[in-house]
Amino acid sequence: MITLSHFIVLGAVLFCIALASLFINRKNVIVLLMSIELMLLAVNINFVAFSRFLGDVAGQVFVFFILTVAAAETAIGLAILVLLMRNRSTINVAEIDSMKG
Amino acid sequence: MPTFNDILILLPEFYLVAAACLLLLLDAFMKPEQRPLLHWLSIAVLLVGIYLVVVGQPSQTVTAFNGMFIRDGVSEILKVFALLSTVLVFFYAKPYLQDRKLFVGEFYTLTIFAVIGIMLLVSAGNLIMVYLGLELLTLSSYALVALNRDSRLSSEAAIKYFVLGALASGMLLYGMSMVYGATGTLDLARLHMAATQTGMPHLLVFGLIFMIVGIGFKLGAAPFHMWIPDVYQGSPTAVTIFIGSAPKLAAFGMAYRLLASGLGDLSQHWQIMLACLAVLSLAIGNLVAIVQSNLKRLLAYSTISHMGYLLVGLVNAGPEGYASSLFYAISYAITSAAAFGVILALARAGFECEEIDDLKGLNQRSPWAAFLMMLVMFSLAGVPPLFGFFGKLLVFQAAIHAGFLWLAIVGAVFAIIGLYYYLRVVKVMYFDKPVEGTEVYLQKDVSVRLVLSLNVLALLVLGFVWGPLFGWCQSVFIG
Amino acid sequence: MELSTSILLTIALAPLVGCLLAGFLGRFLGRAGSHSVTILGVAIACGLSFYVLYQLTAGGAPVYNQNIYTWFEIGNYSAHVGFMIDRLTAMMMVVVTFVSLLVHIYTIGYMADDPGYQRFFSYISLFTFSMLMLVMSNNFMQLFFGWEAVGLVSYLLIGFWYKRPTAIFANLKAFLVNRVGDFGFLLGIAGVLYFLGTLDYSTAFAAAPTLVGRSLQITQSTHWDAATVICICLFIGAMGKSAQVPLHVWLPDSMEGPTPISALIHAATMVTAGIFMVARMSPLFELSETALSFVMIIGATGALFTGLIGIVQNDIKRVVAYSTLSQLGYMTVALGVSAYAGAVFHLMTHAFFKALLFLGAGSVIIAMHHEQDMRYMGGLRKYMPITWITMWIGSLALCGVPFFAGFYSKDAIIEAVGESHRAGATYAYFCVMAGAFVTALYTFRQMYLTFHGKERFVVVHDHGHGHAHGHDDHAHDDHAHAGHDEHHHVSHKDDHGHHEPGIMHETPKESPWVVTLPLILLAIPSLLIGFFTVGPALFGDWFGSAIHVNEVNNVLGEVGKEFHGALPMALHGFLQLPFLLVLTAFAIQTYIYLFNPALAERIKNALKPIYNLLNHKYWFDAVYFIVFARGSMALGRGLWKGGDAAIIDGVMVDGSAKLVDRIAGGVRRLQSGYLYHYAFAMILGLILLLGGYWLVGQ
Amino acid sequence: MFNHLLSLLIWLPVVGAIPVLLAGAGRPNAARWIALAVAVLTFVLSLYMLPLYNAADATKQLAESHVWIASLGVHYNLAVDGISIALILLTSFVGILVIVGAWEVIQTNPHQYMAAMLVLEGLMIGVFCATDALLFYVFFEAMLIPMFILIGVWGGPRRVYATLKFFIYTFFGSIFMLVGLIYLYLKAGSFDLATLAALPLSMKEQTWLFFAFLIAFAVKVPMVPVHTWLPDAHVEAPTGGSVVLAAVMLKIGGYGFLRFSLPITPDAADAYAWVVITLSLIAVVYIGYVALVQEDMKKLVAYSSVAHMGFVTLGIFITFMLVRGSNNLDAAKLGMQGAMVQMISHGFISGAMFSCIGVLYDRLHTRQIKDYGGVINVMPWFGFFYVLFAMANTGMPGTSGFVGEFQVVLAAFQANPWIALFAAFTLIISAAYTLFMVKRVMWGDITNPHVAEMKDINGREWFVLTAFAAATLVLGIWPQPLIHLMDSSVTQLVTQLANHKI
Repeated sequence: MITLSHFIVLGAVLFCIALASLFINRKNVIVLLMSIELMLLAVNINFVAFSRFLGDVAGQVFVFFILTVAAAETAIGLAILVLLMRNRSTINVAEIDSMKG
Repeated sequence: MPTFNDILILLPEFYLVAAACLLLLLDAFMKPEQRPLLHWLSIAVLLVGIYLVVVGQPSQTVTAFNGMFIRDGVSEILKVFALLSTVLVFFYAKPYLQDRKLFVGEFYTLTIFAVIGIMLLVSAGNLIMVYLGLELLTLSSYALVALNRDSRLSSEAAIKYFVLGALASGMLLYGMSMVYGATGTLDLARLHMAATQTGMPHLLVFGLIFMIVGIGFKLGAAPFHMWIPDVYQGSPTAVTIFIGSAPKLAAFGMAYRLLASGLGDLSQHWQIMLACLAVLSLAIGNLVAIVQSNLKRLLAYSTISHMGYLLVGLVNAGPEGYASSLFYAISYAITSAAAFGVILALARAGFECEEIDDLKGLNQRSPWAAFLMMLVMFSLAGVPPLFGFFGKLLVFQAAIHAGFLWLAIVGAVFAIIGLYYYLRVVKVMYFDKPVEGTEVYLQKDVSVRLVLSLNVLALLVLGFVWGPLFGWCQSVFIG
Repeated sequence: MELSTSILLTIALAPLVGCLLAGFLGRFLGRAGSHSVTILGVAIACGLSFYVLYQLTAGGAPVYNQNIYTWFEIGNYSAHVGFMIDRLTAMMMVVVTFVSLLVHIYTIGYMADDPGYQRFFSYISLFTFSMLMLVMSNNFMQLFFGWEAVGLVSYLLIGFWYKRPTAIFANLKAFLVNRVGDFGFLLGIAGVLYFLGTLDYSTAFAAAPTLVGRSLQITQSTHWDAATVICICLFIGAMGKSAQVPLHVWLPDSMEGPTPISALIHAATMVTAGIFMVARMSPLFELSETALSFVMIIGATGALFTGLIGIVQNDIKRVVAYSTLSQLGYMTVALGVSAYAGAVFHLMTHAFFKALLFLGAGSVIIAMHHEQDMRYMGGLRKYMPITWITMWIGSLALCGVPFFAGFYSKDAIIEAVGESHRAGATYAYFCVMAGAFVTALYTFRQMYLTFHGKERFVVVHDHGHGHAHGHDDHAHDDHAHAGHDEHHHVSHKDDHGHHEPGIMHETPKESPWVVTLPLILLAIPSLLIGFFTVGPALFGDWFGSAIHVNEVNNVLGEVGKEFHGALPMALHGFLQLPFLLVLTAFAIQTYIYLFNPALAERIKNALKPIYNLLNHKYWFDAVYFIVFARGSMALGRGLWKGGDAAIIDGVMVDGSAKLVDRIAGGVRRLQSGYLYHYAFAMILGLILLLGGYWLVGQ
Repeated sequence: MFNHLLSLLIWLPVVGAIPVLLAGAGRPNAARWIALAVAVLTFVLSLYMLPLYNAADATKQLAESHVWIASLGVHYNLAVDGISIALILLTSFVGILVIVGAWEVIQTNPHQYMAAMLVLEGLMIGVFCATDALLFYVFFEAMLIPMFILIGVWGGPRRVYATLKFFIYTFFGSIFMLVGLIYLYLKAGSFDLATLAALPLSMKEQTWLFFAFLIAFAVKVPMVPVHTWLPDAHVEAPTGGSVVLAAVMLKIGGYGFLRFSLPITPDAADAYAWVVITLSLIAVVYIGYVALVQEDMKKLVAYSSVAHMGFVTLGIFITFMLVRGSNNLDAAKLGMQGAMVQMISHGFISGAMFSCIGVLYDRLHTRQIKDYGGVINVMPWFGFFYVLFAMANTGMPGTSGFVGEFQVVLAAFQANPWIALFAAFTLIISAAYTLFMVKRVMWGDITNPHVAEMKDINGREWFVLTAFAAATLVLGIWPQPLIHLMDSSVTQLVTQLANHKI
């Protein structure tokens, strides 16, 4: 029997993986974008699961919004990525540190 | 079904969306030399927006779209000042953008869209609206930060802002999902009622904590502040000034909507959490600002500390505290606009005027600019009779009243430390000799000079007549 | 006839007006104008003082005691400016204004070519005003005003020749030592206000008996008798002003001032203010046997031991200065045995003969072109007969030779001490008796060295040298003219002065009339005043209510039983021990200085340790200098560098600023610039919030 | 117009600074004359308070009350009593003299200097008029700004360090007071000083508040050990800045004690009076020794200010021993009056001393004592003033310096003879450090050839020094008018001390 907890745990695991990959990854900005997507997916799973178990559709509506916004967000993210590549010839996260302190 | 009344309630927002789209279109057909027209049109658009907000002000709280959108005193006051500070931003930004070949329509439309995001956010009656407003604001902001496509720093700032912003959004959403799970509703008004009856209090608090991360990020409160210095420094100053002013109001609005309207009954939890964030923000903001040499970065850390003070007021978790925080946010937005305004007014092609040392001997080069900057600095430092002091007074009072005397004392101690770096700016302007062979002068643009002077003098005048403004802040929470 | 306020105000203010005119308008008035206005002012004061004295003595005027204006009034406490004129005051007024008038006249000659001429007149008139305010006061506040004001003028006048390093050292020293006294004096006044509730003399004296049995809590278990505390505190003030041991060190150095000042301030009037004050406070002092014993012992010590120093001095003015110290000791002893009238009487006679001696010394100094060292004098009597004779009169008065003024006062004191049974009276009696001998020793030595014997200078007529007027050298010479005190502590002695000792460029000659006239006018009272006034002043209750003596303490009354008039007293004096001592001293000094000058040197070598002790003035100055001057500087430097600079500023102020800076530098490194650190910080924040909730939630 | 006399007094100089700034940019003389006119007018107006004020009435007079922040119950409340009037007169008097004193001395941006001075003057008057704690605080803090600028712009070589130290030190002190005031406001619902004075407070509350106030005012006075900003600030400040700082600004600390510590926290102040008394006595003795070894004239006078201000705090706080210990109201009044007179007098004397040092500095551009010597030879008139003020500084009777110290010592003896003993030590030590300086600067032969070229004071300096001298002497010879002016206010203050608030 798959209960709500299972979904929640799945969401949590996905979320944690996303978080972990955000700061463990030191190579590529694209991976960051992927992590962000993953994080939003975890959220979506949560919403859908809650919505289903609460019998309330609002959560699912929210998911649609999140998906839409995530698309826009990714578009902007990629645009910035291109910019970064153009200006610095690298998208290595460990090299983006000209501002600090 | 949406009624005409719903539309009327949202009139300012609809109007602005329409106007922004129109401006976008107009820009496409405009020759570059006609672009000043766009500038003035944008300002006019915002001023009409203010007019619509003020005129359409409901006598009591009204909602639209089944409670998705709330129009109450809080949203009105936040909108008015968000629009107003954006008007200031437009005024100050023009010569700067012109000098750097950034004088493009996107700046205006993106900014207006961001403002629309702010307006939606502060009027949100539903978690979905919070999210949408927030994203509209932040997505526009990401683009704005990257406005200068040829700047290494800008793109670095943009990517940092983007990744961290997305992370914060993700956390906020995750928190929202838990709150939703615990209460079964996304509607803030119903959330408020459901929060007390939830069968899963821990889930609710976990959700609260995630949401606080989102709020903290938006405010720029430590330890969620890391983006602020880099973004402030890396963005074109014309964008920094925007990020530094109106979105603070939005962040306050968001905090108010989520914490007070939504989860006000959990205040015993979030009070102490906000207090922790406040202390950290005060400490990090004020301490690290001391060692800065870049003026924009210094102001970034100063922002962090000011958000700490704003949180000090919020900790009160009552109308008095909200009023004081709101007052603080408004005063900070105006002051911050003035601070970056001076930088913008002093910058010119090939000269950013963003190092503190660039201001050396400013009093001998341009006494008026130095005087204005001095007033701004003293206002930021919270020295009476300038506006900034009264914000601090009120948040301290709110904190003490709520039993957080220690927090007020911590705030006071960091005010002393903070004083040092503001004074350092004054020192550089007034006590140091100008560097030979450099030139610093105020922009010739009359509108910039005039508006900037009015903006700064308002800090002085409001120091004496802040009563009505505070009365307004109070009334929106009590009424 | 009652005394009128306007007359008294005129007396006090006439010298002040003179002072202001000469001081501020001196440039316009010119020299003659300046000395005219000041002399006129003092002359008016002097004349009216005589009138007042006459009214009080013969005119039957009652004691005047009125306030002029309210200085402050707070609740029941008030201080006024006002005058109390009784016979004691009147006598002091006459002494002050008379000596001052003569000194004014004398100054015309003495300072004739000094560029600070107007300033000098202004100062001495200011002094006269201050001294009058002091003696005429009817309350403690005004007394303190006068007290400090005369100290100020003394400071200004000692340092009159401000280019001399020694002068400006001396005036600072004088002021500070006086301030030590004033410190006690102020506390005494505070005590009076505390115990008696008023600063007004008459009220305070009327309430004085209530002091009996009251005490001041010093520590938890210690209580001091109120009257004793007040009186000793007040007397500490007198010790400063009247140069009593151990606060006497300033007076010899004060000789750096021009000689008229030494006569007026540091011999005749100001230094006797302490004596006057104690006499004035007799109703208080009578209440404390302890305080009086203290006064007596201090006075007796001074009377003998400072006199001894006088024997080894070579500077003509310093001999007189030490004699002043010694005589002040006599007066103090008299106070200590409750013979206030004797003290005041001696004060008066001393004022005349000591002023005479100083002015005479000044006359000699003029003649010697500002040479003050007696070793380069000798045989001057033939050059300056008037000075010679008048100085002999003064000297004999000082020694207490019968019929001279000093005899009556001094003898009365010695007798009174003999009558006293106060603790320490035996010691005091020995001191005053031995002191008489010592006085004669240094006095005759001085006279012989100066006026008699062989000339120990040579006259070289050197017209090219251009110093026609010797006594303006101080002012015209660009090089500071250092004093002649070899034992001075000022290390940076700047004595590349022009004249070599013993070389004169002109024959000494008698001083002009403005100098000799005062000498003559002072010689008269030095000779006669004792004879005519001893009866009423000492034994006739002339002072009336001004001086209060308890019946048991009335030693003068005891002495008075033997008194049958001035003539018998003098005749009787020839047979008394004091006179015999004087005679012995006379014989010794005559032998040594007139017949066997080498003997002096031999005695000096034979008694080397004693000579050194005296020559170094018992090392008082050296010890004070090291302990108080150097010690204070070292302490101050330690507190400044150690306390202010190191601890407060270094550690607390700048230290905390540095600490903040260092922390800031550390915190700044957290902002590493790396995106993953930023993200990690956010996640860490989240975890901390969650963890915090989890911890608190449990 | 005279219904708003106090407002006028505050805002006339502040607003007057605007034409000075505007007119003066290219025309320094216009700036000077306008500034002088404003200052004189302010002084004349402040004199006009005297006939309007009824000295017999202890209540605050010439009151103005406007609601400032209705929702907080904050009022723009102004009123004066005798104590305030005395200090306002001092302020407006010194205000003229610093403007005259700076006339041609300040050559760089004189208009800004004059404007800052005027603003400062107005704000200081505001401090003395305010009867609302928040308003007081606003003026109290705001006046740091012009002073900061004055020291920083026209100051000496280490001016930046000095002025930052000054500002941060003072701010440090006052911010805790702000927290205390907010606490009181929440308790009383008002910032009105009279209301706060009537507010019952527990001993614990009073203690915290007392120390909050103590830090604020102790820094301002300044008391040992928070005095180290003063010597630095004085040394680096321009002459006018030093004069205002010493003459008026320090007084605000003492004034604060009277207006805050005493009425609001009487019981705690009573319990901890010994702290203040001890610190005051340390100020007299310790600072006296430190002053003795100073090599910089301004530093010396600055330290002497600390020592003299010790008498102010001493006079204020012995009143507790006198009122509560022995119920000796008259002695308490004596001490309090002494403190007040000392404040006014120190205003004149220190202002004069700093003006004198300014005169020397203008000629030789050094303040080191060792660079001088024998100045009297070339500047006899200046020497007259210098010695006069030095004597006043040593507490010479006949000058104002004596009056306050005399009264405080008399009162202190009634409280405890030991206190009087240490206090009276000032007679010796103040004479030592002041006259030691006089000796090295004034007397002696000229050793520095530059000294020989110094010219005696000009007409402008005459005016300034004469004005100070006149004030010093008049107050010294006849203090009763001043004492009468403050009498009823002091009586009321002292009487209040007897009331327990617990």
